[in-house]
Amino acid sequence: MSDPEPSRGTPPALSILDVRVEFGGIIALDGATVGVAPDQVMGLIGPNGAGKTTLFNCVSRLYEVQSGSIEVHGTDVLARRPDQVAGLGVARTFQNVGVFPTETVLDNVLVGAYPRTRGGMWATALGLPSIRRSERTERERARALLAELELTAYADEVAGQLPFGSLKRLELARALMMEPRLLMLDEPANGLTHGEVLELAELVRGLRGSHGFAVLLVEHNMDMVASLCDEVTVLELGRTIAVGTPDQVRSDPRVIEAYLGGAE
Amino acid sequence: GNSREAAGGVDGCDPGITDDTIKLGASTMQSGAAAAYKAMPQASLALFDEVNEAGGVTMGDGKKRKIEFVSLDDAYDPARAVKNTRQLVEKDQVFAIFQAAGTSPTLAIMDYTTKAGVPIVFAATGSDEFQKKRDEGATIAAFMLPQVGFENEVMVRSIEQIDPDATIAVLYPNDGLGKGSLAGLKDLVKDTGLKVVAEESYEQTSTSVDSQIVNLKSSGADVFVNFGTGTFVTQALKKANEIDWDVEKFVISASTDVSTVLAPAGEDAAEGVRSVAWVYDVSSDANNDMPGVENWREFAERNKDRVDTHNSIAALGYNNSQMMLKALEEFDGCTREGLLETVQKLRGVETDLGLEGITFGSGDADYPYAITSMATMQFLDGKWEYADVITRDK
Amino acid sequence: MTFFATKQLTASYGRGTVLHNVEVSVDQGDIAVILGANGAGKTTFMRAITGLVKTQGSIVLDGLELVGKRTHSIARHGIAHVPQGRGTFKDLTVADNLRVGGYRLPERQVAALMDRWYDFFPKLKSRSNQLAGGMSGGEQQMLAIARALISQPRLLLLDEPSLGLAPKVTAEVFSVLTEINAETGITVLVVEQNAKVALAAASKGFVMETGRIVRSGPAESMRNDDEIRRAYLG
Amino acid sequence: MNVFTMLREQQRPVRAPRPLVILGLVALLGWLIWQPMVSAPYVNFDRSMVLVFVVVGLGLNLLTGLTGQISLGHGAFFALGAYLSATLVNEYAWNYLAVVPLAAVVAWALGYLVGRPVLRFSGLQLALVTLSLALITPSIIKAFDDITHGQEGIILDTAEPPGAVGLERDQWVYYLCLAAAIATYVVCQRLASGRVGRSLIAIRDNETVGATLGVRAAVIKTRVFALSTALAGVAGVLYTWVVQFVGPDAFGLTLAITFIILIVVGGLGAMPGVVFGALFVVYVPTYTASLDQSAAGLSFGVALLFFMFLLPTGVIGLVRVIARGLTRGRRKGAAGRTTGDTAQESAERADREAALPLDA
Amino acid sequence: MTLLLQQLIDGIAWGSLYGALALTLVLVYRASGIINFAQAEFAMVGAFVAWQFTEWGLPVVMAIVIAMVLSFFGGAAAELVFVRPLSRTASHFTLIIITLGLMLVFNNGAGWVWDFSARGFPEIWPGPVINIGPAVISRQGFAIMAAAGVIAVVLYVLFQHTRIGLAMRASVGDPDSASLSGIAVANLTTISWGLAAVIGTLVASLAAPQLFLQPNMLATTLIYAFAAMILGGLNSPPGALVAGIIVGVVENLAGTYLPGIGGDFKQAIALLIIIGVLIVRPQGLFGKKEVVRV
Ligand SMILES: Nc1ncnc2c1ncn2[C@@H]1O[C@H](COP(=O)(O)OP(=O)(O)OP(=O)(O)O)[C@@H](O)[C@H]1O
Ligand SMILES: Nc1ncnc2c1ncn2[C@@H]1O[C@H](COP(=O)(O)OP(=O)(O)OP(=O)(O)O)[C@@H](O)[C@H]1O
Ligand SMILES: CC(C)C[C@H](N)C(=O)O
Ligand SMILES: [Mg+2]
Ligand SMILES: [Mg+2]
Repeated sequence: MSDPEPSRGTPPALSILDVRVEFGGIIALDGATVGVAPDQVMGLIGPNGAGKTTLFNCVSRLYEVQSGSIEVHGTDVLARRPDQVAGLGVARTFQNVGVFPTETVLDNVLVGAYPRTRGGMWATALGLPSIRRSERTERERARALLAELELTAYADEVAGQLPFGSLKRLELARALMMEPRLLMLDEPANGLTHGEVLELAELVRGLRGSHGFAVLLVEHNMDMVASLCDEVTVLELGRTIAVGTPDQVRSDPRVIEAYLGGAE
Repeated sequence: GNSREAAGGVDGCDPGITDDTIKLGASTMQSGAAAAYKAMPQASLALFDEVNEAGGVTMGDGKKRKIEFVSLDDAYDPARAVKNTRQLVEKDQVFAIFQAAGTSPTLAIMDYTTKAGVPIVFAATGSDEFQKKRDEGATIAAFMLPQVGFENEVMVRSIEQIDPDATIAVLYPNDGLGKGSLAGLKDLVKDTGLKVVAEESYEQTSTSVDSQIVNLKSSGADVFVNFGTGTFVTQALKKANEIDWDVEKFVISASTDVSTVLAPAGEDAAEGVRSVAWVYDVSSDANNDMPGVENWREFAERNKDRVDTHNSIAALGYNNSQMMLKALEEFDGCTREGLLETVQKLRGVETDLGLEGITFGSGDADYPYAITSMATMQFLDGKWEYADVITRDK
Repeated sequence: MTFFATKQLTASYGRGTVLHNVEVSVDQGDIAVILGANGAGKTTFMRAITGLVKTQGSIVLDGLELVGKRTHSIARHGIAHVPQGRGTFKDLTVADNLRVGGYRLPERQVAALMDRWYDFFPKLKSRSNQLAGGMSGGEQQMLAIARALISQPRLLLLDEPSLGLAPKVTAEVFSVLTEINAETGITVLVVEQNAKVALAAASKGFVMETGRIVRSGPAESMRNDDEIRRAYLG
Repeated sequence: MNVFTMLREQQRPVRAPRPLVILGLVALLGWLIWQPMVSAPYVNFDRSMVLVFVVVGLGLNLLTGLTGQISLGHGAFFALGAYLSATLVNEYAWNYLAVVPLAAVVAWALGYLVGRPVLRFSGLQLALVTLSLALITPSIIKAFDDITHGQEGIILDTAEPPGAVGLERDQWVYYLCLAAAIATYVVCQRLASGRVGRSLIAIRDNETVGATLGVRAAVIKTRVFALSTALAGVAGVLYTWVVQFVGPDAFGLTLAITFIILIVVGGLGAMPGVVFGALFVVYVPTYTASLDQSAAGLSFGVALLFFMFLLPTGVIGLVRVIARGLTRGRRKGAAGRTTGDTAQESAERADREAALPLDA
Repeated sequence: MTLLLQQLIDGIAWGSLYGALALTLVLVYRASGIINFAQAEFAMVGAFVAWQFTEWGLPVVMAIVIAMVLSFFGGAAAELVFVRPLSRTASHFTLIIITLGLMLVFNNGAGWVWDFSARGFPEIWPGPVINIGPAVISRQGFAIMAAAGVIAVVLYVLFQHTRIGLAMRASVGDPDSASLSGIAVANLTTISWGLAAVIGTLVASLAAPQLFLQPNMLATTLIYAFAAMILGGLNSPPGALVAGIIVGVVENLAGTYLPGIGGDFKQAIALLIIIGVLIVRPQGLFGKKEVVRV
């Protein structure tokens, strides 16, 4: 059951099989398995320390994987360098925000265009017209995204000064700027009020509709999970302990025991 | 200066000289590692000021001229020396470069000044390189440090007197002067009984030369020739004393300052050290009764604020300046060419601080060093004892 | 009696004022929750209390004026502050992090307190010698809370404690807060987005918008307020 | 908000109407080209030195200012270029112009080789290593004294103007340096802005995050380092044209400090700032020297402290703040936050306007 | 044989000096997370102050003690004025530049006041050299060794076995959280800068009779101190001292027995050590690895 739907012809957006990660004796992932179908929103929940962020970091190739396989749209990620993963259309946000504090909000978003656009040092040094052109179009795109995420007011601020919640949204904007085929969000609702959470969920759903990408969502906010996810994978102690619709999972005794507790 | 071309002087004269002034200039090290040399131009300025107050120097053409001396700092950086010298010639329009200092900077400016026809006179450096330069026609004359080759010659002769077949251990700084000296020394001992058996070098930026001294001692040489300068000499003497390596020790004339070089090593550490000299050591009060030294002391006293009476470098500046004054008294033209010739002709000039029996000036246009005779000396109970004068024979 | 109160409190970063005349007062033994949209100034308010931002106005703790005091001396007057988004010492071990919390207490007492929190957060115990930097987001949040409580504060400031915590843990944290509060009468001021849980535990509530307190009152009255429901509870 | 806080904050370039910019550029260029005709040789040589430092400074600013990689050791590469020029021209009778590309390539290659391992170090380590390199550069030079002639250094007679152009040597050298400086400026300016520039800042701010956005820090850092060393090498060659002498003592700690001052005084990460830095390092010592034997060094030290405290954004920061003040009336919100202007508005504004000449 | 032994002993003696200077660097690094490039210059100025007192007729030991006391305030003041205002916000780069600036100011400042010519410095413990078999060591050199040893141990205990050590590590890691825990971060830093200056003054005053007092006296030892610090692992006092001695010995033996090196090229060894260690074992001999977590 933990296999990514085999029925589809197209390869899954993300398939993580039996991945194992250790940190000097600490087993962070112990055969975790997660599959995300193209344009599916898959939730990833589990107790603190279950290995969710580690899983993200494995896909981003920031952590070394002891064993197991990770494929994005059918390509083996483990054979790539971290910077090549972005090229596969994988965008992510960070749990404790990873923005560039000294760049302006606008530039932060523009960095998101990096993997899509061309123009290395030579081309730039020569000032090829193609570069000027793409720069202009990307700027417009970025400003549009900022508007969509209600960050326009901050556009020319230095990112370091934003409140936590805005930082999370900024990260999201940057991720969307990558025009990803797989979007991995690590607790995007942090620092948002209930109302804002629902807006955010709404927004992601909308964008997915228009751009069409798969989402892997780590979130402790069950409202967000419930309102956004088609399916949810539950992780505990680095193992996949359940997969199912939000409702199935919510009522799964093991999940309640390990994760939700009485509070639902 | 915004006028493109350096304005030529009036009626056939070169720039920098008028009926009542003559303008001299020099770029010297006055900051950074070699900052101590600032004392030299300071002394010159003091002396020239006194002369100017007295109405100026009466030159060969009978005219009294005031001396303007422009002194710039190059921090011993040849690049800045070049820059400064250009400025002196083009902006300040000096008549001649007086008392440039240091081998590298002086070498660096030489081509430019020669092209511009500006003479460099009484520079405080003695590298053998300048002989070559002169042979190539550089406009230089009467440098006021002994030619390194000549000093070595003197040193070798006195070593021979002590022990005709001595083995020699050498410490030298890893720079032009040091290596030149070593090469020169080896050359000189070739056809004598002497033999260089050990050589150690050090970097101006080294912490200490202890290790080198230990190595030199282990060579078992009879004589220690120390081409080092400044604190490295003091360190060497101190260390040699600690590991009691008591052999005949020679230091170069530039390292004979009692108060800053020898005394700090500790009284017995410097005992018996030998060297050569052409001016009295002013850093100790040993020679105060000499009339010339008295003059110096009074001069320094009058200019306390600028001149330290016990500073040997200042004394050199004083000595060089007296040479410059002498040259101006002889000089009766108004062209740079003319000044150069005058200086080249100088011979047998006596100065306040010159050791008795020693005069300055080669009188030989082809030999651009003004020091042609030196006295050997030995450091005995706290003061230099001067021995026989050796004169360059050619 | 009011144990802690701010009057005419304004705070600003290099440019632009962020807080305008904020007036908050809580009694000894209160658990007060501050709700507010993202960017409202909640974190700034917390930072103002512990002297981490430039502030004017007055902050009084148990009759003692805090404005103008340096952060460490404010802390020494019995205020513990769990900053938003961790604030653990990444290159210290978990145990050392807790020891720093007990920096000003006698060794033996610290040891006892550490055991107590190890029991409450077993995860921390099993990792006591791991560098905190290696812990997961939630684990670090637990560590930060434990460290704050070990210092035995009279006033505890929590900036979104539920941040990154699993629902179960969040619930546990709030219940233990009420426990301790009942036990020791510690006063708690908590900024929280998980209003449901927070208001449940709280006795008093404030709502902050764009740097101003726009509503305040007993917690239950807030729980039943439609406007607040829509924005914060749902 | 008060001026001091403005001076502490990174200031974005001030933008002005394009016609004004073009006008300014033309005027500036005219002045630069006309001046040497009416200036004394030594003045032109001083200005040439300024341009030489501009070339080094631009590269360093790209490396340190934008990419956040401190190097105090570029003097070594500067020296490399200088000695290449000296030996090839003197001993092997190379054409002095031909040395430029060679120096660029050699310094680039060496920078690449050195950079690869060294750039893995943290900021402090890197500073420490490169400072140490600066400390021993002179002894390295002396160690190869059969080529470098050790302490004596090498006097070289070079960069004679071709008879056809009918210029004096000082003018000719000045124009060559000017050309080099302008070319370098254009290149570095382009690299500092847009896609590449943003990736550099990304590396400075957070490599890990950068990686997840496709920024390959290891390689880019090394390339920038190599570029900056190449520029240092080229500058070294130009230096020999101006000074006509190379000796080891010119390439020690003092030069390292001089290079740092270049970017600190000008303004970290702001390409135009380098010009101010270069003016500072060329002209200030000549004035201080007359005060005291320590004044020159002291002035550098004080400058570093002063700028880090009162003007961390450098002279350029000051210029921008002032320019803001002037333009504020014309366009509210130009100063600092452009709150409230919508996407299109500012996008259009960007089209209407280009950057000020000295302030791209 | 005598040669080897003598070179070894000299190496250890000079190595202790490098180590002692590295100790001051380590102390500051532990307390404020930055490397103070001006540290050696602080020490040099301290020695000058001591010398000034001897000139005014004080016995050398008393002169040194007074100078040490003064340098505590000097060092502390330097931190208060130049480092603290920026330490929270500023980047590594800023702080590096600031200490470089201080280095220039102190060096040239000393030149301004006392000029650049070298001076003798009285020995605290005059007398004949100490014989060790066929080799010898100067009393001064011995004094430096002893002092360095004691200081290393004291600092080790301070860091490892007192709360102050814990507080320091916390403050460097996260100043805000540290002060939120009631740690007077700033004072801690200031005091450490003061202490480092005190130690520096002592060491410099002990070394001055050998090195001869002048503004550039310690500038040349700086690179060796760096090497010692890196090799020792940045924040371990015993590590710094041991590493310093290793550097000193390697330097001397290489200078003596390696043909390529020779007396003039020794400094290169320091750089090679620095780079080598950073590449092969970045945490040094005694340091411990850090985790990186994203
Ligand atoms: N770099 C590291 N060094 C040591 N241990 C690590 C490291 N990274 C993760 N771990 C451990 O691996 C486990 C999983 O961490 P991870 O961050 O993936 O948890 P998580 O599911 O994201 O938890 P949370 O919901 O709190 O964010 C944790 O126990 C953590 O301590
Ligand atoms: N370091 C800073 N410099 C300048 N302005 C800042 C800084 N930090 C925060 N601000 C501004 O202060 C305002 C309030 O920020 P604050 O972090 O207090 O909001 P918050 O209520 O905590 O938001 P969140 O719920 O997302 O944490 C925001 O407009 C933000 O831009
Ligand atoms: C600083 C960034 C790299 C984010 C960090 N990995 C986190 O998730 O907390
Ligand atoms: Mg996580
Ligand atoms: Mg907040």
